[in-house]
Amino acid sequence: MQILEVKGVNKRFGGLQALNDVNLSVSEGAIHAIIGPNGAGKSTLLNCFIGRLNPDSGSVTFNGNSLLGMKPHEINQVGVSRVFQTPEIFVDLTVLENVMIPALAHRDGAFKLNPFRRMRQETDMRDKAIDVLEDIGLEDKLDMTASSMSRGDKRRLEMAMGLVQDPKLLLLDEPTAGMSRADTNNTIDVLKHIGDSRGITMVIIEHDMHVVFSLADKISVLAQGTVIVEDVPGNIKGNPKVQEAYLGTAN
Amino acid sequence: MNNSKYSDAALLLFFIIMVVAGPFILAPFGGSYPDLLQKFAIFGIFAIGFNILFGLTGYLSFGHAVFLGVGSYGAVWMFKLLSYNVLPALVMAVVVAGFFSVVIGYISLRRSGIYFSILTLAFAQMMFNVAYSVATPITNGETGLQIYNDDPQWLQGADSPLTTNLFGLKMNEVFWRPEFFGFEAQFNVGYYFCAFFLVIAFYLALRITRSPFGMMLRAIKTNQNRLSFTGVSTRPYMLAAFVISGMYAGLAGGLWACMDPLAGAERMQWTASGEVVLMTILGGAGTMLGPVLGAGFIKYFEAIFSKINDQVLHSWFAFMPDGMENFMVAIVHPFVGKGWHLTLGLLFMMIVIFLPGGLIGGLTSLGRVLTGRGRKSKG
Amino acid sequence: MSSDKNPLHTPLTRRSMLKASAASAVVGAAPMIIPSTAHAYLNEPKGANVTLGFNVPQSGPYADEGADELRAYELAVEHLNGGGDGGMMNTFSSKALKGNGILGKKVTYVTGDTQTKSDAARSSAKSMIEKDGAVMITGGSSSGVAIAVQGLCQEAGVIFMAGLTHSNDTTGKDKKANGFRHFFNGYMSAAALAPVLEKNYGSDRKAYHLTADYTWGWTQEESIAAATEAKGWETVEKVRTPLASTDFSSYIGQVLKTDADVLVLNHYGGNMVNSLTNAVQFGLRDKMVNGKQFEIIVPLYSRLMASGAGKNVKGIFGSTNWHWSLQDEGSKAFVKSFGEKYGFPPSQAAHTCYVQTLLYADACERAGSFDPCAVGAALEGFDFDGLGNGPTSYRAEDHQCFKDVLVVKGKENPSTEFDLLEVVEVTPRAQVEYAPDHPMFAGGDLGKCNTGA
Amino acid sequence: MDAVLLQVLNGLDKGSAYALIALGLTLIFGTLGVVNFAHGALFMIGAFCAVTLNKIFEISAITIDPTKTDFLGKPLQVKTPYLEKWFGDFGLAVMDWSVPLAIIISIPIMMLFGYIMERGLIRHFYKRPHADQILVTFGLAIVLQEIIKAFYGANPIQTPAPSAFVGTLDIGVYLGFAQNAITYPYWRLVYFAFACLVIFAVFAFLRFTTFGMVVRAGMADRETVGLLGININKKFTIMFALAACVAGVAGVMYTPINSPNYHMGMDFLVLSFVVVVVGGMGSLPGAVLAGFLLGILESFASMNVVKQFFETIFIPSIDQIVIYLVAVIVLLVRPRGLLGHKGVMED
Repeated sequence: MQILEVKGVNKRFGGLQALNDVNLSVSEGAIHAIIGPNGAGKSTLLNCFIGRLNPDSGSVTFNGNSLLGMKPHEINQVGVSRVFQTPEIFVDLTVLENVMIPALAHRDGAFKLNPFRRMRQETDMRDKAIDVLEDIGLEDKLDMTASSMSRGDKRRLEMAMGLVQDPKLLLLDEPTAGMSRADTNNTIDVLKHIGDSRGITMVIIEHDMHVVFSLADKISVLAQGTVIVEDVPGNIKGNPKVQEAYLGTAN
Repeated sequence: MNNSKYSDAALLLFFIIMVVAGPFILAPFGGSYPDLLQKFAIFGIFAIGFNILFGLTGYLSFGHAVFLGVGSYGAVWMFKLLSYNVLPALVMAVVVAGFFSVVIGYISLRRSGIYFSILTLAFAQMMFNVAYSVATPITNGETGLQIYNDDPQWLQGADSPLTTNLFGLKMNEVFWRPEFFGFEAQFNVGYYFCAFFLVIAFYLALRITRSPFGMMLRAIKTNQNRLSFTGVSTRPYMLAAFVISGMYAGLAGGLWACMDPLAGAERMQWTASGEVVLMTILGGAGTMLGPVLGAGFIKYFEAIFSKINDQVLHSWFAFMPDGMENFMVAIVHPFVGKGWHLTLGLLFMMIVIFLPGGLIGGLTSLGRVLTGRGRKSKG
Repeated sequence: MSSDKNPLHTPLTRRSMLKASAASAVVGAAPMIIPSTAHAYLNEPKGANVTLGFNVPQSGPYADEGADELRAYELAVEHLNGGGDGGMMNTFSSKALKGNGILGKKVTYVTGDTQTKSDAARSSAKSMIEKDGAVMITGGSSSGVAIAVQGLCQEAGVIFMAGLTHSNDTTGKDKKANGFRHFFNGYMSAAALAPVLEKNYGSDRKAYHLTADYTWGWTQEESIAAATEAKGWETVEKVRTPLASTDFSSYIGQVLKTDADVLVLNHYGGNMVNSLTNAVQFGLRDKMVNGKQFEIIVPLYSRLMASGAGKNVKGIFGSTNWHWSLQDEGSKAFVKSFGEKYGFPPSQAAHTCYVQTLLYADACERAGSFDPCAVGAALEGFDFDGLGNGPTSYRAEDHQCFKDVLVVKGKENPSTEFDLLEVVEVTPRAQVEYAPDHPMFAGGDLGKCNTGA
Repeated sequence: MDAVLLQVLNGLDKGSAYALIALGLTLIFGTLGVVNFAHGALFMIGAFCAVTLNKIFEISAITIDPTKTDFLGKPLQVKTPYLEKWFGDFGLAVMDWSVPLAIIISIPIMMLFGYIMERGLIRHFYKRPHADQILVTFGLAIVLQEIIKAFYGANPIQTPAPSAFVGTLDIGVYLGFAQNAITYPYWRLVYFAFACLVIFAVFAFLRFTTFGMVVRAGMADRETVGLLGININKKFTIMFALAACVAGVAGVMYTPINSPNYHMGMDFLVLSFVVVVVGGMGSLPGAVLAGFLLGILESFASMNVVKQFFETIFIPSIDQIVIYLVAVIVLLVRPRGLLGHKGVMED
């Protein structure tokens, strides 16, 4: 079953055709990677999924419902969470609060007026948040203010914020960029573990081929706004189109 | 998080003690008389409410005095129509302010940042201009809405007091005037009535800050965009915060009318809205005690510094030799009496330059320095 | 400062205090019985001093006028306590004041800032009553403030001696038993001005009113329109201008689009300075309309403010309560003691404030008490002379003073910076009197005097 | 028709003051990211430069005229300004031209003032929240006001235009209307022309100098400005001084129109902020456009026919609220103001 289907998506910025008739389908439970050289349109595509950008034409359907025209929080509420490339965390709040916010949003919906409920009554959400933070290795920094964390930790926190919502579809934008090799491997393990144990469908944008080939069930290669190949990892490496796309930009 | 339960209880207890002992605490500073004490409580409530909006969400409203003003008008109308009992007046004040904050909030919150500030400012100026002139039949314009002998007062009992009261308990009654180290302290019914609401307001604000709702508001301040990508619809949260703080302002306005049954249009002017912004920042935006402290600070200045004249100055420096006395009076003279605005302006600048977190921020860092030293000497 | 502590009630025991505060903190507490007072009236002076409260604008646009009022008050206190040359005490027809304070008590005072805002003025007055034990509040430079503070004094139970307030409402629909006004009002301005205007500009004139959009402006507009229409003038248009206006050009420009040949500026203070300056700038006074010279009228003049309009006031008619160039003995005495102390002549605001203080002190002496009701009774129907406006009386029905009104004109060749206005006519008192139930003053109720006990 | 044209003129004139103040405000916003509540006070300081120069010119020699008496009955002291005494007619002419002459002294004074203000205060608030900036600049505005009040009192002080510019020009005649249909005071025309000149000069400065290019780059993208190198601090200071200067000269020229007083800056402050926001935060053409537009709107709203029309649709006193009403509508329809850029000052 295909959980996310993208058909004929076009997006222009002035004279630049950022996305050109993009088609993509992601099957449920899979880890689907999107790779491609710089400027290929990967982030633009992701932004079209979460309501940040509206494509000029085409359709994006999630579980049979169109995501286009929905507000960001509505898209999240139907089960699509996103992990940002540059950490967009709540820098003034603690690590635990950063994770509890998406957890509460997942449980309570887009708005709940509960001004007199005590935070410490939210033990379920707290436990859930701590679980995720343990998975991701931040359990000893619960009360740290997010702004004082290292960059790597911020990225992991970003990931925890996505994971805690038990999304049906998790969009990850270069989850390991800027991480050390050890951290990268650790992240790969976490994602693999979560993908297997919770059955979360993931779409990953990534530069690091090591990450892509260790994780992905399927890979789409994007170049100059178009999907040039979509295949299982084993078939991607030797594909001449892919090589050309990368070498072409290298020149 | 666990010990916040105890520290919050301690904070609340501390707050209650300070409020109840207010007349004693202020006696040595010449501030222990009903009007000023009442103003402390009223503007404390106003600032606490404003802080729920500004301190938590970071949205800077420049029109909050409108809700205070309409609250006062609502309350005085209740006095005019029903009776001098304060309860219907307070209910009306909060309801009217709530209504106006829903309307103004709904429109203004379509924008954020400085655009939001200017929208609220624009509404406030429109409301003030209208209240001062065109709406005179409702607001009594320049003079302010007051109670006349020929007002209907349908529920006014034959022998109930002809002043604002709570079932006969007169708001302007001073029930105890002890001498306190040579200073007179005045214990007044109206002050304790306001203080009761101040404590409630403080407690509710504490609960709101510590609630999931409050956490969402703080998240809005930090990164509103991210919050919507997290599945939260931020606008209803903002509107709720706006209306809650508007109702706080309405309560403050209602209490003001209960203490002094006249509602002047000036309390809706943009300068009045600016004043609550200054109170909050001065005390420490986002802190629990800061806004109350800031409110007290500004009201104290307004009440005490503006009343110091040369006669008072001469009595201060009377112990000095004549030439010295005149010299000192000449030096202090520009900063008091008609110059009290100058002192206020200088203090604004000094506090924001040297105490970035406001008065509370300053006290906290002072406390840190002191305890830090304490530890060193121990170690 | 004030040595007179003023316990309203005998102190309670500690226990009943705790009970009381507990009760007051519980909504719906039962009525509390407070032991009644040993004092006959609020703030009864018990020591050797009596405290008066001078509540004047010290910040905001009227600060200079407030400062002048304060000077007059300080001078009055000095004279009452036997200092200085005694000023108008020597010319005052009542000889009850002896220069030994009031009723043998030395006069002290507290000052406050009204900010020309009703709220701030009441707050300031309250602190004087509650904290400093003032038995009388006086001052102010606008009608809104005067009415608001007058209401407060009525509720609290002290006497209010109004400062500069010109609205009909102060002794009209908002009159109060505890409040007294010496200053004249919009009706009197109109009654004094209209004949002079008729004499100078004829009876066939078309007037265009620009009016500050708040109560004082409206009552003056109503008064002037009625008085001039009675002389045969026609009111072409009444235009309200926003109170925050600083530039009146867009209102002035329209005046010449009508067939009006007189512009009446119902503005005061900064508004007056700007609207007059703008009107002269636009050359209105050089125009001929309906074959007549176009004229401008400023019904209420303030010399202090007029200096801001400079040469633009030349030849423009208006009215004023008092002017330092008057040559009666009272005025001369006042100008002399004020001028020698401060170096410049007093304004009309200073005059009215000085006179009000003297009148209050005199009433206390005659009543033999500071009791507001006794003082009020002594002031009601009191006839006096020698305070600068000829024979004057405080009417009992509405607590308005009736006296001569000055019609003035901007001077063509001022000899000094203070010499801006010349007195054209001293309108006799009979001409500006009206019945207490005159429609422009109807609807009010003095109520009963309140001692605050 | 002539009435409409007259109101357009009035509007342009009001708009000139709004536009000049708003221009400086938006420059400071756009480049330094500072919300300057003291900008109205700078306008006021400018006006008092003119007042001060006037007072200096009027320093007088005192002679006693025994034939006349003053208010106390003493011999009258007659004051003759030294300028008149020493230079005769030339001295009188200098006094007459005190306002235009004040421009010359006000430029260095305001530059210096802006320089000190930026170096001493504003600089330390670039990274602070807007609320702190508002508090400190508001505090400064109060202090400046009170200092002026302490020296000059609260009453307005008349500062007349040169006598050559007193009186009105019959513009209507040139446009084919009847005589006296549209007459307009000379000085107001001068003010409008002066405002246009200043606005043009500011735009030219920003357009054709390297300094201006850096500033404009900064307004488009503040990050880039930060990367431009070592001299950026100095540029900020000059920027601020320039903005202060624009407000100052606007104040000087405004004095003959309405007598200056110590709180005139506050009167303009709120309106100027509305103008800046309606024009679009950080947009220079926006500020100018909105200034003139709101000025004209305000003028039209004060027309009797317009007021009466709005009264029939139950909006009394439209002239009291029009600017704010328009601001609300513009902000709801065009989120970033008339000519604003995306993302500027939205947080």
